[in-house]
Amino acid sequence: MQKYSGFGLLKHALSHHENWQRVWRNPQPKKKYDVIIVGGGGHGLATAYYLAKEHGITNVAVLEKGYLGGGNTARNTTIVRSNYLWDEAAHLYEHAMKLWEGLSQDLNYNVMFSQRGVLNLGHTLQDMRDIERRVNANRLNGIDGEVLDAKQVQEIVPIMDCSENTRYPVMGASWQPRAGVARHDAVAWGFARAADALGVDLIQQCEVIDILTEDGAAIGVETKQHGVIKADRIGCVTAGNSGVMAKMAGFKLPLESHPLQALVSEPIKPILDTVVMSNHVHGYVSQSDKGDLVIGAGIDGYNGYGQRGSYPTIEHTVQAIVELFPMFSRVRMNRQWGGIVDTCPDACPIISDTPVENLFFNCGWGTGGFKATPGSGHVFAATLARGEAHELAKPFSMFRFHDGSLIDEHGAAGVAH
Amino acid sequence: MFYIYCPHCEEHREEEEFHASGEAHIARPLDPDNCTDEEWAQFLYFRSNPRGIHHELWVHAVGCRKFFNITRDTQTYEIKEIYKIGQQPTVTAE
Amino acid sequence: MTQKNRLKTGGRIERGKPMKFSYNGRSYQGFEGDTLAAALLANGVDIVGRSFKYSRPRGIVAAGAEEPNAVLQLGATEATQVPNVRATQQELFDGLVAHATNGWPNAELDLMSYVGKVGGRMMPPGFYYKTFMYPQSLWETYEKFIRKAAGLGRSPLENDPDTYDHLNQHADVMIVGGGPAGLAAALQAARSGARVILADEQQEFGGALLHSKEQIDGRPATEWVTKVVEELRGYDNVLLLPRSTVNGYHDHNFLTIHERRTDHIADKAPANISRQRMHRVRAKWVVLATGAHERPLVFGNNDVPGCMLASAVSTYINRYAVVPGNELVLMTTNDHAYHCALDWANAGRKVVAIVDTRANPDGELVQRAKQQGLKVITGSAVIEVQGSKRVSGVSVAPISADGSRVTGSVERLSCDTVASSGGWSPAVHLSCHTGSRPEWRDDIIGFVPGKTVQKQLTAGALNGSYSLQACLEEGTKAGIDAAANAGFGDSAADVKAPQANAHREGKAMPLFHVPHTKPTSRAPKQFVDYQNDVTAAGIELATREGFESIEHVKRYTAMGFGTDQGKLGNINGMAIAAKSLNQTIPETGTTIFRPNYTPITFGAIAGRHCGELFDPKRYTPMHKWHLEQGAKFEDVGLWKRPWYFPKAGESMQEALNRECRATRESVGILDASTLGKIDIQGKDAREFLGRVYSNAWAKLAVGKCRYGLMCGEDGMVFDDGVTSCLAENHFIMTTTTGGAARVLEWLELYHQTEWPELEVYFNTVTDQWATMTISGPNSRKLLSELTDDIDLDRDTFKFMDWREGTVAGVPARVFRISFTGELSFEINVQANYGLHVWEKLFEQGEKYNITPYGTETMHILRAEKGFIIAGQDTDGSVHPYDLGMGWCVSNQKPFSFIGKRGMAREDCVKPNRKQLVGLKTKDPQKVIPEGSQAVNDPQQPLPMTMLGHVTSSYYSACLGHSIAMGFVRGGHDRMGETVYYPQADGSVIEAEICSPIFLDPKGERQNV
Amino acid sequence: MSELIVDKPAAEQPTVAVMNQVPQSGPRAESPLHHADLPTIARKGPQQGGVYLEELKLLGHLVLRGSTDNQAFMAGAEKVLGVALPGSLQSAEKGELSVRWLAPDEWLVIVPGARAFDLERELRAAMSGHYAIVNVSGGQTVLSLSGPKARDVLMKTTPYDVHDRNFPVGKVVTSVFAKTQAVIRRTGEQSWELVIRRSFADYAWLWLQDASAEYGLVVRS
Repeated sequence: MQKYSGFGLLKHALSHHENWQRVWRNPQPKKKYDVIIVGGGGHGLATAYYLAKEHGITNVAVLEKGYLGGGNTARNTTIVRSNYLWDEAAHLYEHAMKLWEGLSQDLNYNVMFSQRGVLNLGHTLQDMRDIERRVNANRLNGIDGEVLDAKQVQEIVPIMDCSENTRYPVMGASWQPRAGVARHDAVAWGFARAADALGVDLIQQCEVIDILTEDGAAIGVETKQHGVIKADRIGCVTAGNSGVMAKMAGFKLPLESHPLQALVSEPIKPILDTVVMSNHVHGYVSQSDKGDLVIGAGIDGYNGYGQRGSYPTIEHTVQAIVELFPMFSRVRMNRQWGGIVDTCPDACPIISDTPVENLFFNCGWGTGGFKATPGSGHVFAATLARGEAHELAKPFSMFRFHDGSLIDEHGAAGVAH
Repeated sequence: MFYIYCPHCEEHREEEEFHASGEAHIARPLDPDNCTDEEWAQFLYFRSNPRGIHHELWVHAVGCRKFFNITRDTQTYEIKEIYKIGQQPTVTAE
Repeated sequence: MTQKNRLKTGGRIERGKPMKFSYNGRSYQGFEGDTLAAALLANGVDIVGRSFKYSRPRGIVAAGAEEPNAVLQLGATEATQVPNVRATQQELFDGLVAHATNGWPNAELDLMSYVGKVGGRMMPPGFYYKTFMYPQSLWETYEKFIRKAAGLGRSPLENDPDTYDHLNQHADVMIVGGGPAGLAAALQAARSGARVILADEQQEFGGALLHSKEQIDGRPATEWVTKVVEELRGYDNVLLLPRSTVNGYHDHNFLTIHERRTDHIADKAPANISRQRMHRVRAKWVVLATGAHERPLVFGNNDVPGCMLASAVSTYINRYAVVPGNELVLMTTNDHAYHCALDWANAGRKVVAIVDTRANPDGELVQRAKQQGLKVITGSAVIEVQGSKRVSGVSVAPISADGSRVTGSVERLSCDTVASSGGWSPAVHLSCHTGSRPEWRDDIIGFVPGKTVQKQLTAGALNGSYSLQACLEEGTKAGIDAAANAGFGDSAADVKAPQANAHREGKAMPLFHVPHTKPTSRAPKQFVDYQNDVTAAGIELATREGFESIEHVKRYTAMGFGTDQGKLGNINGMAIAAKSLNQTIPETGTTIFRPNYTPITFGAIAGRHCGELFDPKRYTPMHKWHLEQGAKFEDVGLWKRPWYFPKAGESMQEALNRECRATRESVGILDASTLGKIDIQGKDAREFLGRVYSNAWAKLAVGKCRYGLMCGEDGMVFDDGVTSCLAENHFIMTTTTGGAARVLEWLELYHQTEWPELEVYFNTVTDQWATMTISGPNSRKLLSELTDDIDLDRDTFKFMDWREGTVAGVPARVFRISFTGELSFEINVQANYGLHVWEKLFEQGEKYNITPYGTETMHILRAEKGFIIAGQDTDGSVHPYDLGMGWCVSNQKPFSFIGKRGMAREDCVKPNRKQLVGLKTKDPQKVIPEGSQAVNDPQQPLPMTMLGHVTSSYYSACLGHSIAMGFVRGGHDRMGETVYYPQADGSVIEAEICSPIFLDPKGERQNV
Repeated sequence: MSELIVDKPAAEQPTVAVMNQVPQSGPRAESPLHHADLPTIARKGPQQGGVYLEELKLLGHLVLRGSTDNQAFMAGAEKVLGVALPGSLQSAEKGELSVRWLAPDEWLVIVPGARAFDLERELRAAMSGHYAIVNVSGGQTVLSLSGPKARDVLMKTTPYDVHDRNFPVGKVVTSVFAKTQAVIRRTGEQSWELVIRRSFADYAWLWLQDASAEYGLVVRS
């Protein structure tokens, strides 16, 4: 792999950038792999990378029906944080957070992970109780966080209306300084490039149309473009389409796919240096390095694979933003888009074996998948390598819905993020 | 934003008047006490979640407060059919 | 104040209405009818900004929504600042103040451009992914500099003085675009009697006809426009919306139209008039007649000010009487652009040459140009522009027939303006919004709208029908068809479309990227996307590096991500990527546009739902009284509930102590009107209650009340409240304040979908009753003084009974129920009489020192008794047994009630679940903060093993010590044991696990 | 004062508690918009404008629930009310009494305030089978909105199509009203009635003032 650096950039500038290597190969698929990963989004690519890097399993294919990182990886609002309530979720997301710190160096690809801090605002007494509870739990789990009062919030975000005379005055917030944002596309590309360099085959424009089984065990997949490709183990990481994949394998999942929308303003000069989230007024916002205000909207109540949602959802979100930042009323919204999120009843993911042997699923991240990307890939790679769940993944088995051992993170995931 | 025909008000109304209530025809088991945990979980959590034709339950929340069923394409968002509780869809997948 | 580029005559401007404006601090003059861009060009302003990456000077390129460069900061005051206004769409008004958004110290003299020149080569696409990585700790420092360079305009720093509103519209036929096709469609639809909305982003209808020299029905096209608009104005079934951009097309024919009501008048809207209005339109049928954008060609240094679109040049000349230069070179791949040179010559300025990329152009316009003596250089292209702040000349060279390479020697021409036209790109944006993918057509060299499930027709240039006659015919037909589809008029009617003077056009050449003598990577920069400084070399580099999907190319180079959303650049970029990948354009992919068509203010999207009207505030009938007493309020759902009633100089804790003591010692009063109340009637009401509550209801007698727990099918508690039997078939259920609507919908869901055979009706009566709870040892005495028809005897009117009678002269239902553990009466009267009864209670209760208390004291008093609050002591993950409320579960009921099976699941019955217990601190004055987490060993290194959290915690003035409830793993079996609560400040609070009932465990006080 | 209505057959237990909620005299009643002091605004405020607003306060509101298949219910209602229960999205009037269709099994009857209790008793006496009557007189209020610009105000407020062709005089719909809801009935060429919930009344009042500002709001009393 051609190593990237400032010096390299200078060298290539002198040769008019004519000699840059390809970031990844464009291989023909083999007949059989040790592991097939279905889904070339951030999580799938991270899984492939860690399989190769940590477990030495390099005979791996990532099958992507479109282009790498083109699903929810390309459509999220890039927030990274680990301040989840329950131990199981907190440990998983903190595992991801530790990988984020150092990811650019590990991948030799700048994913622009910017630890500018995340505020989760509280507007009611119950919000503040929930915030206290969560921050205390975070602290005892070794995750940074503190509870701020309205005055401290105002100091961090001087342009926000923290006055008493709003409909739902800001009473305080939780603050995770290590949290922040990352450049979403770069995460997918960085993992893809690094996985490719370790020998992983990244097959784009390759749609899986069936999962092949023999005696209750998965033995491979049938693809639209390249026929049958066999594998010893298969990992499905197809956010938005997990239900469709499960149907191919003959079972149902405890999740539904909903539209989740996001929007950006036109670029404006830097004015917001942190991430502000509010469950209560239902909006969250950060400003990208390009200057866009990146705003997440809510999830629509109906099932939808259309990558678009309903307009009133956008309206409510924008109302929330204008409520928090009245001065943004004259700023303009440039573009909106939608993703498909697989939501679980307890707002936690599924990283699990399945009723089909050798077939594993990593899905159900709902609105919170991006922030987990490296962690998700890391534990899923271990799960695929060993054929049994990684310690951190164990609580996230799909079978928790049978016995009732749910991990209810709705408080932390009440608003899309 | 959807434009939904309420079979009880007998006209189209804006989506803002409705709530989606998930997949339709998820009947409560008649004898819950004799369901296994797994069977109960199927009723509680496991959904068909299709890409394409989907039968779903909606309620005309700001309106007549009546529940009814919609058959809708989850990709194009086209509403194919509206039918009342207790009725069966005529438009189905495959 | 000279307008050196203004023609003496012509245009649609009001020369009698001069207007002053300022740009970058200098004063200029324009006329009414100008756009800001037209006025700037009239005054010879060349530079309107600097590009963000290379800091290159940029000038006005276009005349409409597709303009990428003239993106300015507007506003004379701080509060009225508007960032990123497209000068080509901003009408001039007197006193307008504008500034360029980039450039330091200013756009004219920009020192950053030197950095751009030197550093530009270091900044290929994706350069930041490849650097700034080491050391890790420095990224945030690098990022600060990157951020500084970003952004266009700036947000105002003061709150917006203007308002925005919404108008809900319904149409039989919604027509988007008021050009020839849209006007023709509107005319037919209007005549059918259908309800028609016609919206256009410009201030005048007419579209391209406003700057056209063509004729319709033998008269100048603009006369036809005037006539049509007149007729449309005469119909009361037609709504004409000029200055209104259809910015989004959503499912089921829902469209949003952003109308700028006052932006053309001043910075700030007049009083009571919204600055902008969002029309939310539901249309039976939609006619898209959005036209097409001219595509510039990509050639060396094509961003130097003076490089413009050919059609834009015509627009400025014909519509605004502005010639944006003196010496023109036109480069074109098609006949249509010859209009530009003809208009230029007609304006009396010099056409240096028409450089036609085709070897043998022979259309009528070509002939006309030649006849007029204009120099036409065929089979050639402008491969490079000279000049820095303004075009000074061009290099022209012959090119191969396929446009792939330069085939001969380079000739230099001197000029100050380069117009280019690579043909047209239909404005397919709206048609994409609902998920339809556009389709490529080789014959028109562009994408047209693809298949759709919307009730939508398309007409005119959007379909690639670029001739005026085709636009008129398609528009006429679409108008008739859309109306007929919506139930108006006759689709078979034989209506003749207006006749335009046709001229024969030669075939256009598919050329996007003009070749250079050097390879693209070494040629002067050839810009594809001006706003994001995306070059042809950048796109080629991206594909070389393996970014082969067009989505990858766009994301890697940022092409199309600017505020113009790639209206000019996307197709060219795709074509360059396709060529570089040796694919066709359709193989390379398509380009999907999402809302908005052009950016829309957040204010207009929010409408009036902000500030005071952001969310309703729900008030009880006694709210005014609470306000007068200086209550502090708590938001509970939409309700404003009194939180506590501080007296002058009192701290919150002092007020709570006083309120608690007064209630326990004499009598306190709570406004409980916000509780959800549901009237239940029907012979199966009792059966229904038994199914939805966890406890038993079969034997509740008339006149009795009972507390009930409601669980989900998963067995987890989700609401609670007291339900009373009013008569054999009549109950009134209470719910939590926040849960009222949810519970009612829940009951209806089960009734309508699962048990329709049960005869029962549910109706909300939350607002019907004012509910006031008097609580404390003196409450009976007080009540007895206000009623003479209710027997208050403790043995006849027992705890958990209700009676009907008169209180303070008002018919009332009185429930002897208690959430405080004291003798309590909950008085319900029709809400219209609530304040009257409330005030009477105070009059009569003065001698008992009757004390109003709010939600906080209510919480303390109930916590002293160990009563839970659903939502505070529950979180959706606890069942009744976890709460120690197994007494409230009846497993004897014949029907398997909702929740029964759920709470019997394996994980729900295992020992050692988190269970709700009381907590007594070792230091009785120490209150454990709510949300604190319990541990067994405070010395355990992180991460610690947490046992559960404190849900409710208070200082109890009545008990003289703190009290708390919280979850502790296996807590029910750990009575008397100690747990520890580590705090953020490093301290640890010790507490003993105890019963949550701290006061009067036998419940004697409420039974007195 | 109160009584438990004895449903047929007379020998059985009373099944429903019916209550006269209105005192004979003395205690003052306050409508949901009492605090806004509309009478003073009506007196001192503008007398000319595009929108007229009046609270039709302290009326008797009864919700009737029953099946159209229940003859005893339908016939009983018609006999007592003097008009048949109207069909989908329709209303009916008889003197001071009006009936609004709310849902296939739900109607709202509005009468002068003092009449509600007697009417409920008369209706119950005339009906049988499965039905319900709920007195909601204190929980809601009626606003009359009229004038040449009343429709524009409604267009700002509800997504429902209030055009003549879709919303003729006599029609009733329950729909979104800003961020709450209302039962909207057209009573004349330029006049409408809104039934709104008590706790939302202040919000509706603020909204209507705001939405009417550009046309001029005249309060009537």
